[in-house]
Amino acid sequence: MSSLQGYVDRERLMETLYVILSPVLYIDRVLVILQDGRVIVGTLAGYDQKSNVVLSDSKERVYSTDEPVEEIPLGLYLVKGDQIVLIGEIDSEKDASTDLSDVRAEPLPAIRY
Amino acid sequence: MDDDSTPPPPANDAPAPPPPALNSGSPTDFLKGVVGKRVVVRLTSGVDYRGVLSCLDGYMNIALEQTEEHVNGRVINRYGDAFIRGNNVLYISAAEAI
Amino acid sequence: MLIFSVFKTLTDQTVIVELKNDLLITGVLKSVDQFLNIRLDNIQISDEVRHPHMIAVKNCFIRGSVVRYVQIPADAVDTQLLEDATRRGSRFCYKRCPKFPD
Amino acid sequence: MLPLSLLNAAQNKPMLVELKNGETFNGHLVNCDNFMNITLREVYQTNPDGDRFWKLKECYIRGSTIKYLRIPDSLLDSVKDEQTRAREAGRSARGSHVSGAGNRGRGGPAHRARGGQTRGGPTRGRGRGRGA
Amino acid sequence: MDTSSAGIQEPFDLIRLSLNERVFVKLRGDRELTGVLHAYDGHMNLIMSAVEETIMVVEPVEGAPHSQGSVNYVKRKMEMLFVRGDGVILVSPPSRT
Repeated sequence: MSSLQGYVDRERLMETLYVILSPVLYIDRVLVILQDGRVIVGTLAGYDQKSNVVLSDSKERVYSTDEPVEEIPLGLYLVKGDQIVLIGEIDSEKDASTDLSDVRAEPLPAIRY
Repeated sequence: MDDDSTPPPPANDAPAPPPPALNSGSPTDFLKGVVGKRVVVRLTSGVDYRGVLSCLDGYMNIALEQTEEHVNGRVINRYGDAFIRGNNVLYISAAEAI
Repeated sequence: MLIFSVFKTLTDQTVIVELKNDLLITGVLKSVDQFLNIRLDNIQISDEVRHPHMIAVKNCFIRGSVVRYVQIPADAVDTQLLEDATRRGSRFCYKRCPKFPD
Repeated sequence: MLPLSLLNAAQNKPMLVELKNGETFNGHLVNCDNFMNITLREVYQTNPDGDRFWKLKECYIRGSTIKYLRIPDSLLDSVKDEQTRAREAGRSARGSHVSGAGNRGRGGPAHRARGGQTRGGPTRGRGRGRGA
Repeated sequence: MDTSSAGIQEPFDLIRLSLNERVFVKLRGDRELTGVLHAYDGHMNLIMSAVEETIMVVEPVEGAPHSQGSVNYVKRKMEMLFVRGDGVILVSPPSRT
């Protein structure tokens, strides 16, 4: 019984570590695109069958053709599944290496039915 | 918090309504009446399709024959047969006496 | 169910998904579910200059409802098989879509 | 963590709700259900362009019209703590063949939530997909 | 050939009779497709081959209202295509006459 208990404790320890560290180490950061074209980056804290999503430490990236990309901190976000277009896993090195200040682009178009 | 207290069923001992006359009555009677007749199918986009109603199903999907596509009153397309997906349909109206 | 099964046979094939916001995403189809939600790996956005928004994204989940088209490799599909399955399936469809009360 | 568990735990907390048409509602959550229908109290409503405001004592919002909700950050940690404590209580109680502190009544959260006031703590979903 | 004699009891029969035929599909967003139909389901999801897509694009002309903008057609060819059913407005089989 004890080895099983040991395994369970290690499992729970790993899970707690993961939960604490992921926002700090930017693991499991995701990029979510909404139907109105918004781009939100955050830590995927939860989801369900209807792809409703919980994002912690979320930031909205606002794109423009003449100004650098603006990152607006938003905190804890619960996004409805039917509003989501796409959820992308962020490759944190690639993200860190791209300098947002010299990116210029149109905001993404909204979904047109 | 008990959710078994659904409202009591309404008393329905009123006499059953008289059988509907042939062409008045429910929309279903109207639709049964226009099958095989010329109809106008208007979509939510405002485009009209005129043709002979071949058949339709529970989703209001429609099969039309000799179909003309009318936009702002002008015929812009003709199709021998046409399947129209029900979710786009705004209304169906009879184009000839039923 | 039929189209879902077709997509399941296409896993690990490269496909181009066109979204209803006109984004074109090329990637390897990794999985699909009954809502036709799609998971793509090693994605590449066409016209990345105009759409730099997802440069740091390698794998993504796409909701089925926002898909307009999926371009699939022609050699990955047996059209004869598809037609027969559809004809057989269409009898199944009679039971599924409600009949007009006759 | 289930989004609905987080929402249930956010009762009486301030939050911002944006609808699909862009209107926003700032208020404290009174109640919510599994379709994400919610009622808010002391509400500031803003129109999509953000140039007109209304103050409402209480309002009901249908889940299907919601785009997203913004919830105080602190809530995430408090819900996680509660869930770990609930798991702890569950594990320690398991020795005496009593199922965990979670709901044991008939039926899963969906059944209880209809019209009823769900308990403040997160309803522990007991089977997959019972919540929908 | 009048379709009622061809055993059309259900609108979907029209589509079933078009399998392996070149069909015309009208989609939301001013898009039209022609292509050979190989599969469909109850949602009107389609799988077609040898597809040509035509998009009607209205370029606003300075001063003219939107409806009088210059119209041009963008065409695109695709070998094998899945089309999501919720965008489909109309499907027309090749004329039978």
